[in-house]
Amino acid sequence: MIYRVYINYKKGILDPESEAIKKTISNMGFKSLKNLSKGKFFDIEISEKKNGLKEIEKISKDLLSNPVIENFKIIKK
Amino acid sequence: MIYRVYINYKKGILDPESEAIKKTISNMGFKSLKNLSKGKFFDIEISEKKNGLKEIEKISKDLLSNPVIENFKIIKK
Amino acid sequence: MKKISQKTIKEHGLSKNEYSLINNILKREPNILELGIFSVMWSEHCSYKSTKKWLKTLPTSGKSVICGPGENAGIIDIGDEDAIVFKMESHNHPSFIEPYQGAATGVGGIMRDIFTMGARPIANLNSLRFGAPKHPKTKNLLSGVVKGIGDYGNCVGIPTVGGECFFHESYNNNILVNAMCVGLVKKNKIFYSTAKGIGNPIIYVGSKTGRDGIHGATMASAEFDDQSESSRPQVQVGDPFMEKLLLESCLELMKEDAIIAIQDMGAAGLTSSSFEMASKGSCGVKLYLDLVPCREENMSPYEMMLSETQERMLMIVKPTKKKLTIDIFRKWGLEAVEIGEITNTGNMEIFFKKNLVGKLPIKPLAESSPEYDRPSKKPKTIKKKGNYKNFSIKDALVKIISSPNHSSKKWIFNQYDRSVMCDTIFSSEESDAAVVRVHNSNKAIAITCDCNPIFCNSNPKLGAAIGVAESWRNLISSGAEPIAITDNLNFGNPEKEEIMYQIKEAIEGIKMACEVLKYPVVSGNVSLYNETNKKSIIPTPVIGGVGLIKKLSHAKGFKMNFGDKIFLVGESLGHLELSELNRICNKNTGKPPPLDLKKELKNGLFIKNFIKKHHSVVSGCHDLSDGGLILALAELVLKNKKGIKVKIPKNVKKIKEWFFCEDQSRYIIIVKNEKELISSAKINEINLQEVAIVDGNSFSIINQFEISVKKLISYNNTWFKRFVQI
Amino acid sequence: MPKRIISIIVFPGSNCDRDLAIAIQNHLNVKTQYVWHDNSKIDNYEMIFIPGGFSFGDYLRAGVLATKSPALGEVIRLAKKGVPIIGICNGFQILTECNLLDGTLMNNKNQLFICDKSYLKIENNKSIFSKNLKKSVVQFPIAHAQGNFFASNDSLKELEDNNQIIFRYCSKQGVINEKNNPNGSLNNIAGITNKQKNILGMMPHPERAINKFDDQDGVLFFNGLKELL
Ligand SMILES: Nc1ncnc2c1ncn2[C@@H]1O[C@H](COP(=O)(O)OP(=O)(O)O)[C@@H](O)[C@H]1O
Ligand SMILES: [Mg+2]
Repeated sequence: MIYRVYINYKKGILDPESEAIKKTISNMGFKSLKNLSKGKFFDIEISEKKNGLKEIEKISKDLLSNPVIENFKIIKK
Repeated sequence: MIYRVYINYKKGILDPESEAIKKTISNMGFKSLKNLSKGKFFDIEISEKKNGLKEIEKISKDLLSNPVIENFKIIKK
Repeated sequence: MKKISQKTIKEHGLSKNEYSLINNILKREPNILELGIFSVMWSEHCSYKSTKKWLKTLPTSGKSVICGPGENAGIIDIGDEDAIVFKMESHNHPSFIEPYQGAATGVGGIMRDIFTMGARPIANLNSLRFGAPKHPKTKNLLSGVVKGIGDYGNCVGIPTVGGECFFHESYNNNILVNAMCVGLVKKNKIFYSTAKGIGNPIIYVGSKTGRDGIHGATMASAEFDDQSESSRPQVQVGDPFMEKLLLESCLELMKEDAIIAIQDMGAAGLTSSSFEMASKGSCGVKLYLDLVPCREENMSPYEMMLSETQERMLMIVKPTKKKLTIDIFRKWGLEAVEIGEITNTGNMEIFFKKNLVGKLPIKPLAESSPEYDRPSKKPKTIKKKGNYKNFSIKDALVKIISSPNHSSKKWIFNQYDRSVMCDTIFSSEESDAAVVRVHNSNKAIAITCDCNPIFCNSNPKLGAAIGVAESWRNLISSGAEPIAITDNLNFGNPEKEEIMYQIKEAIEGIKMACEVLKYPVVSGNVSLYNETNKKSIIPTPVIGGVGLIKKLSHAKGFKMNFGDKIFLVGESLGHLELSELNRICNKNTGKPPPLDLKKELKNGLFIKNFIKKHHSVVSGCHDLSDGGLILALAELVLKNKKGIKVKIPKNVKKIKEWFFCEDQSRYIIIVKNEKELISSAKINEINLQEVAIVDGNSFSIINQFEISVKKLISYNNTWFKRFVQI
Repeated sequence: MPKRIISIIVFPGSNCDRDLAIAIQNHLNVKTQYVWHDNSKIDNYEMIFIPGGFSFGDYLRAGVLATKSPALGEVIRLAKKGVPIIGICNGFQILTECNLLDGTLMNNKNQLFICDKSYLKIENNKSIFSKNLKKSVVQFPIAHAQGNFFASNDSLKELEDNNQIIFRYCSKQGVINEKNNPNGSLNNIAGITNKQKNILGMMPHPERAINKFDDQDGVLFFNGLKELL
């Protein structure tokens, strides 16, 4: 069973990295850029079991994401 | 138009970060973990236009990813 | 067994002659694994086949030398049972391919060479060369390399205290990333790499082996390995966290009486580390490759033996201490594995899946490695006539301090943790040499790296000698007694006669200077074939110097206080050829300034003794190098944010020459009180001129011009900031 | 009464543990003891320090992997009992990741590691950690890639209202503004305490400012903690 956990910044959090990338892109001459945001994902494989999703949820909440600034979303692959 | 660019490591590239996370997860008592890999994504919004995808491809190749060690994949959201 | 094709031999970088030599040694044809092993052991990188003959001529001994070239790093004695271990190494090509990882793994590699010998690394330095700023690749390479160096050293917790960074178009497609590391060890706790003891276990510890950085020839191995879709050469990725664990665990294990020999797996990984240990101990080894921890599936013996996965160590331990060894590593979260044993056969025997897959005689392979005396020829000098420009003294100064090579490198060094370990007295922006305290003592060491490739390009022998002299001068200015050097010889293709000429001459120049200055070479590295599309880099023999400061109160930097007087020590002959001034005026030809090593020694010893005797009178000291006197003075103003008033001595006829000439063996010394300085200079027959006093808030030359300190700082800061931001 | 020994928690990848121990021994005149991260019991807990460095390589997010170590569980328990705890640099990151302190430390605004001198305004000189500092502006080095302090509006208001902010980045003269904010921290915040004010987290390194060749404000910092023992 593989789950993918997506993590991105909460709305309103200014991510300096995305800001820097945005600037570089427009310096590169791409004028049509309207917005850019960055996130990360983890593909997690676990052995077949009943409450797998629960476990992944716990890991995402307690470890993978930082609730002060980030949201997470889990999908089954 | 929003594109999402997924970036992950090429096969066989050492990813010490994923290793460290894996170890912590199993130390936390999750015994069913089999594998974990990490990636990042960018959500890029551009104004409606003909060769948007081409542009995103170029940005992904030249800026967002490091072709020596990473692969990227673009999907339209 | 498949026969080895001509193509495969060529792809392994071996000549026909070398291949028949292999057949002679083995008395049969090698298999692909054996061929791979020969190819890496006999590569330029591991065997020094083009330079060995010349490197042997370098002076390598002296009263302070504990261990010269031949081990992982050189070692010098600094008294009180303390020793300093140091070496420099290049990671040029990998850094061009992947600047961040290439530079990071370069730093990791050189630190392992140091702690392998039992020393705790206490300082990192780096010497960087990039292409012209306007070259499209330069900016990314610069950012990646600097970040890679910083992130790696910062994470391990070793301060990066100094270095140099120079832009020149000849490096457009061949940047140079040379990393130097200095470590501290007790004299009776040094570890070497000589294997001993039949039956002793060989222990592997560190990262699992992957297909990283396998010799370019791996492609060739695909012929023999059908499932090698993924065996394409891969970039080495650094794991500084693993390095930190290895560092601490190895140092902990070294306190026990367990290790007989230890060697990091650097270039050519498992192959060269096991060969070197066995060869030095005149023994044989058995390796069981099934036991090698692998990161990827289905790795072939060829791949395991040639992998350059970083952060791995190999050691031979006492059988009775095997468990202790494994336990110590486990405490640090590392798995140590026994992968073989020492034998008395003199052969390396490699087993895989219960079969003997390779058998190689160790001594002959190591000892009859090729050694070439390649032909050399002095290149013709091309005289180019350009559009000469002319600048006033003021404009020239402004132009130089605003130029890429002289603008403030704050953007670089602020990415390096210089204060970790709490022993950094001066990092290299504060003094000619970085000064690092010997922990828990009242003494310090001074460290510097230097090279003027422009001089070397015009005259490699003189240029290289000047490099040695400059490093010596840098150490002197910081209050140190120079002890020894490491070198990193970066050149183009030695198979070209002109390049071979540069190499030979440069080594000769180093030899010459080291002999007179009693400044031996204790370690080093050679990086050849730095060329792309037939365009070679200009010769860049980088010198890394180390000296001892016996008392912290003798450590000097660029410091000056209001009211201090600034004196010039040494003779100014007005040599402007190849100077910074001539170069901004577009005059790029001519000779480097002459170097009189006797005078160098005399002036240097004068400064050294003066600082020692009158340290409380000396506020600071600075050597003169590119840019001459005026740039040295301007640098003091910039660093101290204080003004000076320069008064041109009456006997100076050619003012511009006096300010900009790059004559050697000169210093400026800043004193609170000139009495002792004047009298000792007289006694010692040293040339001394009073040139300035520290006063006001501008750089002012009486009867010439005045620039406010603020303005000067902004000229100096602008270029770099702009360059990295676009 | 526990013995007079200060505990320093050491994680794989910590690299300021030695420097911190020296500063404490020399300027607080008390013995130190390293506690390896896998201990779930801390015997000497008069005061606990969490040093700087790159615990677990700073992988995932600086400090987060360290929060899963057994020793941290014990730190959390003791923290709730009121034991004074100081986290410096990576220690601060660890304390926010395990929620003993509010907010979080994001990447520096310029996306680069920054090693520099920093001047700090003592914003609250009543806290047990700062009341003996004797100066209104001190200078400690900074060296970090993730020191950009961020907190939600609500947390920030609480921090400000409760006087939990101990240090702010400022100029040599004590001016707090954007120009003197090295890493983009919200309101120039460089160090905070928890609500109960027994836990301090700070990015700058006082232990790197104790030598004769440094600016020695770190000595004031460690001397000032004597009252706590
Ligand atoms: N240019 C040089 N000058 C002096 N010694 C050198 C030079 N190049 C290499 N050496 C010495 O040769 C030995 C082998 O170097 P090297 O192959 O770089 O070691 P490693 O395998 O540890 O990277 C070392 O002892 C090194 O100091
Ligand atoms: Mg080595």
